[in-house]
Amino acid sequence: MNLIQSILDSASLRFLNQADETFWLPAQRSTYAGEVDALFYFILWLSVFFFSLIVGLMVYFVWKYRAREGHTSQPSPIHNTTLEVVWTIIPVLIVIVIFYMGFTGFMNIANPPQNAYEINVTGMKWKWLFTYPNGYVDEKLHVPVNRPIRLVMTSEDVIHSLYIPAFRMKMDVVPGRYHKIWFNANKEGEYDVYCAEYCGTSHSDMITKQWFMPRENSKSGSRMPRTSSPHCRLMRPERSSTSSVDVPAATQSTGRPTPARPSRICSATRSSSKMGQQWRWMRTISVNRYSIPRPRWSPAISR
Amino acid sequence: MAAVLVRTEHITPTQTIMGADAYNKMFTLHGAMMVFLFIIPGIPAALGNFVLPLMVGAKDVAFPRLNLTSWYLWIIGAVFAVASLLVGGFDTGWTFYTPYSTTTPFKGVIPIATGAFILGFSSIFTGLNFIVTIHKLRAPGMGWFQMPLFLWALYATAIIQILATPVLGITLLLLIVERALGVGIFDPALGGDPILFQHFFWFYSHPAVYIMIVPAMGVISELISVFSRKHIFSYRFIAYSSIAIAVFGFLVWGHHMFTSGQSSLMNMIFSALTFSVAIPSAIKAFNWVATMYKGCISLKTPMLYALSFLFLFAIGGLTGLFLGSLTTNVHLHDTYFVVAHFHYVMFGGTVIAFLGGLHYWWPKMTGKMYSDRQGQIACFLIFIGFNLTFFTQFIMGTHGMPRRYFKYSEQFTTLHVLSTVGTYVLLVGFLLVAYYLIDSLVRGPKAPSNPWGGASLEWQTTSPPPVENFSQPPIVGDPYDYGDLVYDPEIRGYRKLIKTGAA
Amino acid sequence: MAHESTPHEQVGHVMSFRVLLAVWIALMFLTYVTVAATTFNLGEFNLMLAMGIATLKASLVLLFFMHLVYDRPFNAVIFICSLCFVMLFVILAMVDTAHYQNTLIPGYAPGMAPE
Amino acid sequence: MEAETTQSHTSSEHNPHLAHHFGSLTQQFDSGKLGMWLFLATEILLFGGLFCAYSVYRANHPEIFIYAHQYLSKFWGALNTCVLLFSSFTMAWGVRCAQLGRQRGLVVCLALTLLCGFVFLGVKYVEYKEKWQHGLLWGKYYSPVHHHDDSHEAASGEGPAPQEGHPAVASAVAQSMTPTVVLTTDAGVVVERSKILPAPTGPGGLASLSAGRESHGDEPRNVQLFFSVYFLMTGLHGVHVIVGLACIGWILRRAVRGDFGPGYFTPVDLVGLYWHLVDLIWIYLFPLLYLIH
Repeated sequence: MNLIQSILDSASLRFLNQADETFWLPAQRSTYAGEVDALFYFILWLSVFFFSLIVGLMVYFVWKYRAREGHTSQPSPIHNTTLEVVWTIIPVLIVIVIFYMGFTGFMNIANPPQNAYEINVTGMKWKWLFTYPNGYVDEKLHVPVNRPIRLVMTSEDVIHSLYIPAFRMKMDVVPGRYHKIWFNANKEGEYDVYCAEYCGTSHSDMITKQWFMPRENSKSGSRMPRTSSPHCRLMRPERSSTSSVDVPAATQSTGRPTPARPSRICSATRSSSKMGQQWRWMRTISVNRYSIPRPRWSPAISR
Repeated sequence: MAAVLVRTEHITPTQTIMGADAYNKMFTLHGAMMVFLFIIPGIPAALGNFVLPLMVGAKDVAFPRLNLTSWYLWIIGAVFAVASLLVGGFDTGWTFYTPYSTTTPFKGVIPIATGAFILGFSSIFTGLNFIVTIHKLRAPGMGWFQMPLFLWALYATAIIQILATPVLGITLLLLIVERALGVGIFDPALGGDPILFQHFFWFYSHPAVYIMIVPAMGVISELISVFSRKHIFSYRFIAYSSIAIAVFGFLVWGHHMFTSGQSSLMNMIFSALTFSVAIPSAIKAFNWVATMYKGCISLKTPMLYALSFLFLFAIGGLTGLFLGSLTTNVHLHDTYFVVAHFHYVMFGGTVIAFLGGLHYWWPKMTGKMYSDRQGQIACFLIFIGFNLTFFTQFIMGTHGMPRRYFKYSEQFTTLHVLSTVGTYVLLVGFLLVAYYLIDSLVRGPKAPSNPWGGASLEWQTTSPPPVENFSQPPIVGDPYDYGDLVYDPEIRGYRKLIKTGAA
Repeated sequence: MAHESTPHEQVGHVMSFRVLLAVWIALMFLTYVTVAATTFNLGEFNLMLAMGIATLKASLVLLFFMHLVYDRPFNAVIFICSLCFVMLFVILAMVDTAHYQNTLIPGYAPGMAPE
Repeated sequence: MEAETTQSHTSSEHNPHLAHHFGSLTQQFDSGKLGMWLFLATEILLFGGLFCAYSVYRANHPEIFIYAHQYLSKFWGALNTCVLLFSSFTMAWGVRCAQLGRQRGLVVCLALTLLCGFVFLGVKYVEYKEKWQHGLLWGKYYSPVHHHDDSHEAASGEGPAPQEGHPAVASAVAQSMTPTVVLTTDAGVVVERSKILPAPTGPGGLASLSAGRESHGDEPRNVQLFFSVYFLMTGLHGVHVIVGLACIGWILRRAVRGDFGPGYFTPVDLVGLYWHLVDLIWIYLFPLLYLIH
């Protein structure tokens, strides 16, 4: 039965270290992912214990007291207050522990650190737009590794939800408000970014990519993200007559590499010496859509 | 059927049998239809209306014409739902979140909103009827603690129906007015606040999920006690836990909105309160297992359903812990983990209990017995199919497969195929159930008045009961005292052991 | 008038006319007071006063016009429960909306013209 | 209407008004009362939702309510309150007459209540018409006519579409192919927090960046919120008054026919309860909407 298989598989418990993909959870790629997984496994094991307790007893009783010749139900107590109180108190205590662990973890997730590197995210019908401090706007999220990143997110039209499974991070984007969420990635790579709140026809197309520039070899220019990585299957949203997404050809957000699309060069060359002092981001912006003077931008509220 | 179509669509990662819009409408249809038309009226109206007067020992519910109005409102609600399909369907998900629901191009939103509004009234009238009947029309000598537990469950459900459904009414009213007249209560452009809609919606919808599960628990309390031939364990605790679930159900609606921009203070409050609801369900589960201790368990079809309920509801309830604690909720919210969780509770809980209840009272309702052998096969099929379908979705959910996705990344393909296969097994199971129940109507043998040996009042009248329910006033006793009931082979049922030894 | 053959017991409580009149006058007076109260400015205390008077009037109507005083206590229980749940809903919704006000962007609220 | 108040009149052996499944008259009467109180509980929760919307928006945008309440005349509100209170009084009096079997008194009281109900609706109509003329409507139809000239060209139902103006970003993001987009940000209303510059709407964003009404003069932003809440609350209450009037009319017809006597007056009592509830809600509506300070 697949339940047993799941227990055996998750038996190879690898807590807290940067576990790769386990049976239950995707790879941990952000600092607090470890905590999330630890709590997940804690509750998982708790549930498996209680589950097997209840179902085991049930199966045992069904077998032992099955109706057969010469067997009638022996008289047994129909009420036992102490037993009732016991199995009310124990779950209450367990539940308080779970709540406490859940709450402390959440406080860590919900409050971005001060020195985070800030990116402004705008969700709109069926695609994400990431605006970097230097004004460069892109469909993909490029972030340095081992650096807390704070996303300040709002939406253009309906409620979307930025969801990056590898970081265990999700936050809704509501029009008219900005929400803050942060993460600190600890391994290079390329991860999916989904939209988790239903938002219309091509809700499932709002998949974009998240690239991590390896910091160590930044001197030699980071590896160029391939423009048409196999995973990046952004289907062109059907031109449904209703939604007035008028996507000019040149800046097509679809994954299919249209000839008109310039090869994306986003070499994150950072002046290697003074890390974080001067973040010269785009040495060469070939043809990107918006070269905008650095927007007047100071999120005053960053408690 | 919509669910089967949704699952077949998921066989391949990209488009299989329908376009994105069609898929969105299909899963919304599945959600809205099942919630408003089947599960909420399911056990309370379908089984409750028949069984409650019998169990209470009354001739009829307190307001028979109100009951009839409730039935017709249900019909009108269903007509509106179908109308919303003809107009072009709606693809907002059963939660109608604004601002999408007020700006979706599909015209079906207003008809389904009015439909759900009317169904809300049908639900209120049912609840109203039950409360008054239980208060005023109990048979002489039946105190509050001589009532079968199914009535306690229906009483708790009725409390929720009375106190929560009006808020759904006002929410849908505001949605209709918002969409038609642009009132701007929930539209950010006009100063409104979309999160307020979520507060309104979930204030009703979380108690609504308890409207669905609490009667199911009531049915299970009956089944387990009757088929273990043993008095229910700690009657009062189960009764009080039903009421506790009903009341706590009102405090916890925020756990649907942890990631939707709720302030962290409220997240903390709601997360704490959410765990308070888990306790009464845990108590019930423990009590059911304790009831089976030293019983004489006969594995008839209703009992099989009760046992599978216990198995599935245990999983469903425990997975709620993952979603209740804040940290894991951030990762698991709006993923297939949530889909699997509520299907385990709603399908594994309410529908399985509904089937159990249906099989338990079928002889009493129709006066015909169905073949137990086929019943057991069907139950086994449904159990296996269900697990195959939804346990795989737990795994997908934890791996980050978002909910309501028309296309998904390749890594989930195998799990989706497994899940779809499970759906077909479920389909076969249901067809078998439909087959032999209808078959029993046609060719079923005559059912005795007490086939399972139940001790509550409904077994004291003939099956099917006469118009006035009881030819002579029923003798009220302890509903779980099976002492003097003996199996009488020639009528294949139980009858009271006449103390004077007369046959 | 339907004359029942058997002497029926008097169902429900009959209100004396004087009580009705007294309640009505009290209500009128309270209305006058609440309108007059708006002439002078008590700051935020004003809302409290208005609510107080309204609650007083409401309870007058409830207890006397709706016979809640002479009725079975369970009816009063129902009424109070419904009030409690309304308060629960209002308070929790207000606390939450108050706490996330700081995330609102004052000038920027995109509106999608409903197609 | 309230089906539960009409007991089926199957003739039972000793009392035509006793429904077949009730033991005694008191049981039937109590059941009716209990059922009615439960229905009143649902009504309270229905309006509770609206009161919640009111209190949320008032708590978070008090300036809107303080600014906008000047458009509501206290006189009409107070008059309406007195009218409803009087109708409640006559209704209670009618119930008393029914209990004592004074059929003529009952008919008079019910007629008075009916009259008061219509007066109330009349006053509401006057208020609505006056707001309609000034364009003080809800949501997107809100277009206040500031010059109180008599020209009634005030926006009728279809107010102008939400203006395009968005104080912070006056950019006209052309979807043209030119890579460089000039983004001018005027000072706009200086608020203590800087405006988060949303990414320019990129390639043809869907949003018509309308942030509610242009704020001209001292009027705070989004005043239409007040009128949305106002029309919703008084509108729904008005609907309930109309339903109440229908019930009273029906009871009046049966009273004229002489159905009610000391033994059986449940419908009168239940409709009375409903009417008192409608009055109760207005008692709360009046200070909250009209007497804002």
